[in-house]
Amino acid sequence: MEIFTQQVVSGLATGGIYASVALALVMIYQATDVVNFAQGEMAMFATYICWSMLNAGLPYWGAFLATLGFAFIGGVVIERVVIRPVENAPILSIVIVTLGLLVICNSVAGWIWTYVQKPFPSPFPSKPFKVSLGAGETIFGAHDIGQIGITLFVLLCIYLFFRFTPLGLAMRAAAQNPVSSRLCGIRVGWMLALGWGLAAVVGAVAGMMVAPSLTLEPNLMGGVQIYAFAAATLGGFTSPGGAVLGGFIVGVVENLVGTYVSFIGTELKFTVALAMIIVVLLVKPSGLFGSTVVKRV
Amino acid sequence: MTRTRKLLIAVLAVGLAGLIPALAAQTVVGVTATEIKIGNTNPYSGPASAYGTIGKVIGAYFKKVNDEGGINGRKINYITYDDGYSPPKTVEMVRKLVEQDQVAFVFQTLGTPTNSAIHKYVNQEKVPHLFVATGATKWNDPKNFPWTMGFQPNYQTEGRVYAAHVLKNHPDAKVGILYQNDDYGKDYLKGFEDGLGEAAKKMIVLKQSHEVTDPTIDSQIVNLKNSGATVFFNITIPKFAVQAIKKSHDIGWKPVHYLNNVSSSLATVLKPAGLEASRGLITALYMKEVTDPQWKNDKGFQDWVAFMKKYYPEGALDDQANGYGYNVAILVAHTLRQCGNDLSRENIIRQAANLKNVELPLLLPGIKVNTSPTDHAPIEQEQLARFDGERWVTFGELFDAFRKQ
Amino acid sequence: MTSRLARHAGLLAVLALACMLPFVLSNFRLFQFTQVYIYAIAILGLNMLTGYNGQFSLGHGAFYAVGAYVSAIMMDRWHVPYGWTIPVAGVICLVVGFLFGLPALRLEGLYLALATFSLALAVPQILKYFEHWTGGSQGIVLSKPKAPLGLPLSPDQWLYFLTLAVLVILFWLGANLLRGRVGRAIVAIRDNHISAEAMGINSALYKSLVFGVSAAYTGVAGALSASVIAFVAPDSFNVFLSITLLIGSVIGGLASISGAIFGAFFIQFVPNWAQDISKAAPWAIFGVFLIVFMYVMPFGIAGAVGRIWIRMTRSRVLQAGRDPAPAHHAHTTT
Amino acid sequence: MAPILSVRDLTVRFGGIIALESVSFDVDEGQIVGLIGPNGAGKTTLFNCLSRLYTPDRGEVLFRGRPVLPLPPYRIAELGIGRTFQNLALFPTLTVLQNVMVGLHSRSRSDFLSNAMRLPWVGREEARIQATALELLEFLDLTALAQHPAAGLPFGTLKRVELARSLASQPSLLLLDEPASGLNHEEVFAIGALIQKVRATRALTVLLVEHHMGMVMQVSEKVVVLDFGRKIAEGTPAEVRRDPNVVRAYLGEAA
Amino acid sequence: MSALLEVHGLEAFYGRTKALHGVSFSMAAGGITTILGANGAGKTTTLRAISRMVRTAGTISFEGQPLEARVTEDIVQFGIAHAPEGRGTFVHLTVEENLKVGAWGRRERGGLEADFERVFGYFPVLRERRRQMAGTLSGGEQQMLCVARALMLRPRLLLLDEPSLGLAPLVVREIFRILRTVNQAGVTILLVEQNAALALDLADHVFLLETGRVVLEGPSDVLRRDDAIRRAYLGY
Repeated sequence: MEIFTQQVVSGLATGGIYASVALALVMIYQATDVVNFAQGEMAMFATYICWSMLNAGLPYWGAFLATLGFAFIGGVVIERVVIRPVENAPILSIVIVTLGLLVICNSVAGWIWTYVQKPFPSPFPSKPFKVSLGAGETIFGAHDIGQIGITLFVLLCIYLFFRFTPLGLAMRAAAQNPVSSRLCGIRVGWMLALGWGLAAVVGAVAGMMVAPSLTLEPNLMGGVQIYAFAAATLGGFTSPGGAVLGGFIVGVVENLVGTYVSFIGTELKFTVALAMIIVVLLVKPSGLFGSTVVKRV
Repeated sequence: MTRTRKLLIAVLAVGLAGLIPALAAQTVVGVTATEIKIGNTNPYSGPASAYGTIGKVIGAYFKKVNDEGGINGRKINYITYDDGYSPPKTVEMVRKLVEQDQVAFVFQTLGTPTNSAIHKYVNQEKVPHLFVATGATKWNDPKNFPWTMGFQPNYQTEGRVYAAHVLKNHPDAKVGILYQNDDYGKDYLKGFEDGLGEAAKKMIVLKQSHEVTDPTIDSQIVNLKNSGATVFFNITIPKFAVQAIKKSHDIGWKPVHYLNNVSSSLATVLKPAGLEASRGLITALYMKEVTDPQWKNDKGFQDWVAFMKKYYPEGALDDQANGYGYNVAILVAHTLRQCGNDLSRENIIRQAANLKNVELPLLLPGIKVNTSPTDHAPIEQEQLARFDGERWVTFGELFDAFRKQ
Repeated sequence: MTSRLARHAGLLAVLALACMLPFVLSNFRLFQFTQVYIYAIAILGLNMLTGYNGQFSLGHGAFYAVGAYVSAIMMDRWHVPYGWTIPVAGVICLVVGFLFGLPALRLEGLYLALATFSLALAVPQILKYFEHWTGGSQGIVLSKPKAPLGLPLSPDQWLYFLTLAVLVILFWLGANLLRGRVGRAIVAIRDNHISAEAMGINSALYKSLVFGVSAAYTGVAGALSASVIAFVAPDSFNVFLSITLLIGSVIGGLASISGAIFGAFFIQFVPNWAQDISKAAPWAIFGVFLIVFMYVMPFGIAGAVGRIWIRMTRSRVLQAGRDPAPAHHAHTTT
Repeated sequence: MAPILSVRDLTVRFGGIIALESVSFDVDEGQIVGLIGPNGAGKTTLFNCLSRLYTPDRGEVLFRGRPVLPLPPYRIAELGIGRTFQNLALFPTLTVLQNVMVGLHSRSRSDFLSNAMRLPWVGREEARIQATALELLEFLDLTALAQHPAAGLPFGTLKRVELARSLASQPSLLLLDEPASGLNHEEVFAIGALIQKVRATRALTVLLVEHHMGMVMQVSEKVVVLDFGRKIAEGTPAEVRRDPNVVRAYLGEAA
Repeated sequence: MSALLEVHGLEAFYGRTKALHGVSFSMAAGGITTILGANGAGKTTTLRAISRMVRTAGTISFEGQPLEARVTEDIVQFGIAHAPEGRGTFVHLTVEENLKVGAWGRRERGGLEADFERVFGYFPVLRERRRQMAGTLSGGEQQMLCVARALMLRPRLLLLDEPSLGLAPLVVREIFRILRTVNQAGVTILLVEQNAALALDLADHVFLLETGRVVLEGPSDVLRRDDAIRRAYLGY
């Protein structure tokens, strides 16, 4: 029992990491119908910016906020400069462009900051909590809790932004029906750029929350993004809440499979998680919470 | 040209093994009166790009050598290509080096799968394949692969060192192991299990693997703790070593923790993991830890720092890989000097297999490079050390794998 | 008729040139060209699926790996001559692809892409798991085949000709398939699957079969690569391979036969050029290449060449029986 | 004479909306039957049921007495039912000729393997397909455009291409969904004449959904009128034209 | 009465296909003008041309200001609201959100509530559906929402494309009654409609389009008696 709860807790912590990146992926997909393969690398890059500022002596939250600002501008600029020229190209051409972006971010980060992994501070206390649950004691890492909290907070902010602000409304409208939105005077192009900006912000938060656990290096997000894809696919690419939940599910299920299914063990736990996702897709082809609206891909 | 060479190869092939040296014409490739060409592949991109710096620091060292007049009046022309840690690409790049660039020899190609892919090829082509950057055992097989030579102590040996220590000091321990699911992890694992011998079955209570692409290993640590293991053998690269140390500390698991040499860096592993959490870790060292304060006044270390500042200022001073590359570059320069004016491929491998008690500035005091025609493993000594919260404190005697065989 | 003649003459000239290369180029260059041909076969397979049939795959590296391992295991364990392993690899991948294609029918666009991506991620792990067969992470070291029948060819020359022959046969088969009744149906499904069904096309069967054929092509390429590289290991078939194949496919031109060759040249040589330009950050250069290519040629090289060709000839009446899908129109509809 | 097509009690609901309600009518062999009604009356829904794109909630469709609804969509063409689509469902990247050749899919047999090998009989079949398609193009005056991709041609031309494609399967029943929409005045009457010519030369039965009353009235022998998913009238054009329900449905009632 | 909207020699293109062949007309402020014509005659294209949604040649001016160089997003700034064919409902937004989107383009941001009240006054059913997803509305309600959304702009010119499409006669009559009220409140309306009788009844001025050209024009009560319209629609 103790092992079970501990595995669930650690799965939730890992799942929180997947969830935060999945959230960023879903944001861009919702706003622009593009799957941004560079999402993780953009987040990694923003995290390095934060690291540089921290290194220069800025206080944590100052650097944190400044990084969000940087990420936002970066996201908008990337959309306007890199994505916009291929807006009307076939979808796979856009995918290739985001792949180009991915390798550029990764390579340039390695060039600027080297590949030596760097410790990245957590804003949360380092002492873990111990909680008695039933039979034994379960330990919660303070950073893990904080990070899950931040992910849920970001999800809440996204929800509030889209639900209750005129700008959020305009972005939703632009994503849903660009033609009607134009007729209502919404500058759809800028809404797409804004979508990239916000996704970059969400990604940057994810990066800064992930880095303390994984330590900062240019390949920080490689593995995470793959899991984030899995999470977003599972939850449905059209549902931010679904993506977050998908992240937690992937994290927990993977741990439990690795722990309890002995012939699979740790060697195939990821494979099993992937197989599960495919099975889910077969039953529900647009993910657990995705809408069935046929999207352009 | 190629036809004559083919003929030559054909003749050689039928010759008796013992007669080969006598019959063979000396092959001199990649060497002129003013230059010697050396080839290298490194993962400047892809999953192992963290090691790319080794290729760069070697280049920086050769620049230093050239600035100082070269070797026997010959400048080193160092050609290094990116293979992205992909075996097919390594094959392509090494063939380019050998066939197109016509390098004298290939050196410090990095990675086990990548080197495995070219192993046969370089030996068929009789190109010296020196000081490869991997800890697998198969590079020390002069009988079947006379042109290949390793460099660092191999992972299996290191695994045996820990096993010996466990058997001696914790004979009743329950052992838990975390290893990366690839050749590197499995080599360590094999050495360790072999070292435990019969006791392995009884002692090892849980083995957990992880993929290099996994974001975290928390789950594995939880399982290891739960297995009741009192000894933890941690075979992970720095990124995961940090997590493992941190996580086991956080969940209150306090085993005797053996950390593989790959992740023994103070700056990149122990500090991020927390010095307190790292106290008591045991590892086996053969190099001076470049971030360990105890070497601050060491001549070899200071030389390295001066070199780094002058020739590779963008390189990180807290990256052990830069120390590693420096060491190996010095060793190859030493080998070439030892070749004198005969820079035929045959002589290069002959000299490389004839290194006696060579000291390298960043090897631990007492550890020396020794090779022979039957021993293609240059460094075979290691020293156990325990982390006291500030630095690695060596203890016990020098372990010498070669002597023990 | 003249344009058709010109086309055939052009093809023959290119083929003749390709046959002459071994006597002009060094073994190393031949090896590189051999790799290009292997990639071209794999990309043609991907093009059939993604370009012509509109089913996105981010996981073709998986079939490449399966092909390579089938060949390697047969050679290593049962000492089957390499020549026989190639068709067997193709057939096995055909079956695997078809079986994967059946459930894939339920998935569209992004979700299909991600499902195939999962396949690419899982295969290296599975390869490691079945260590007994696959040699685990150590992989399998093979011997490079020598020219048979005492042909006076170096192994590289022999492999070059072998690969070229396989390429020619597979491209011939592929071109036949794509320009005939089946090819029209494949494109029709992509262009408008509803009206394709109304024309009597069983799109479920066709899509699964295309998946199988596509996997078979890529598997044959993998099997060839096993002999050419003389080594297989899980590290050779990581997810970058799938992405590289996709890049080659899109850059070359998706719904195009010649695009497969252009794309293969791109993924073989451009990373090397990027390296020559900058040692510090070669991939940054490669990334810039990718983006610039997509700006300049959103429909790939074949698309751009096609446009230039049309502009040059200004002829609207083209010959019958050419590729059914001019690449520059592909995917403009949704 | 037994009807070639019988629609019996067809009912389709989308969510809460009833798109078709208990619609029944017959089409006799050799007739041109017009199916008319204002926008949203359910004409296209009915068509989509006939070609099995929708599954009705209730009712039956018999083709030459054989139930159609249990068949998968791709089997419909084989039976001898061809169709066109309201908003053009051509294959834009294929040439005009290739589009028509796809129309012959259900009348040809070659499979993956024999296609790839280009076996002699495949070549012969291909030649036959191409000859038939070219003949149709000639018939519809499209020969000059044979090698032009379907994308980028004028709407009126595309309508003819679609007609050619639907004729390629040698259907005995042709379902035409708004063949005149988007055409100009002259084109409309040209296509009307064309439909009559097609029926006459190819021994066809035609079921025609059309907005353009003039055309429908001109070519049809019988007209079925739908409004809000129900059949409100059925009869000869003259009868229907006089039907007050029809006039009201079309011209509306002044408020 | 000065011309509010003036269109001269308007041509419109879809790709290489020309859909309008030199349409010219002008509209006075305050009235209701309707464009009639058969399917494909170019009615919708004319509205789309004014909203800059198609490539055009010729001139379009609104209160003397040229619109040709503008993009669709800017058109609302002139006080032109376009209720498009097929309604353009944001199906995943609530009714209220749809209305808010409609108000996005206007200059003054305040007074949203008052506008809600105004349009709910016109369409009481929307008030009941205020928190409901627009996709769940019936066709008639969606059409009302479409008009309401356009009105949220406080437009001076309302472009209406086939508001009767697919609706029951009773609902159509209701909508048309409301349009008259809206017009009386000072909104000029340009209406594209297939229900000729209804349109003629509502409008004071009529254009008849045939294959991209204006073939007939005049006050509606005059044209109502003209056979041309009957012919254009019923073909006899």
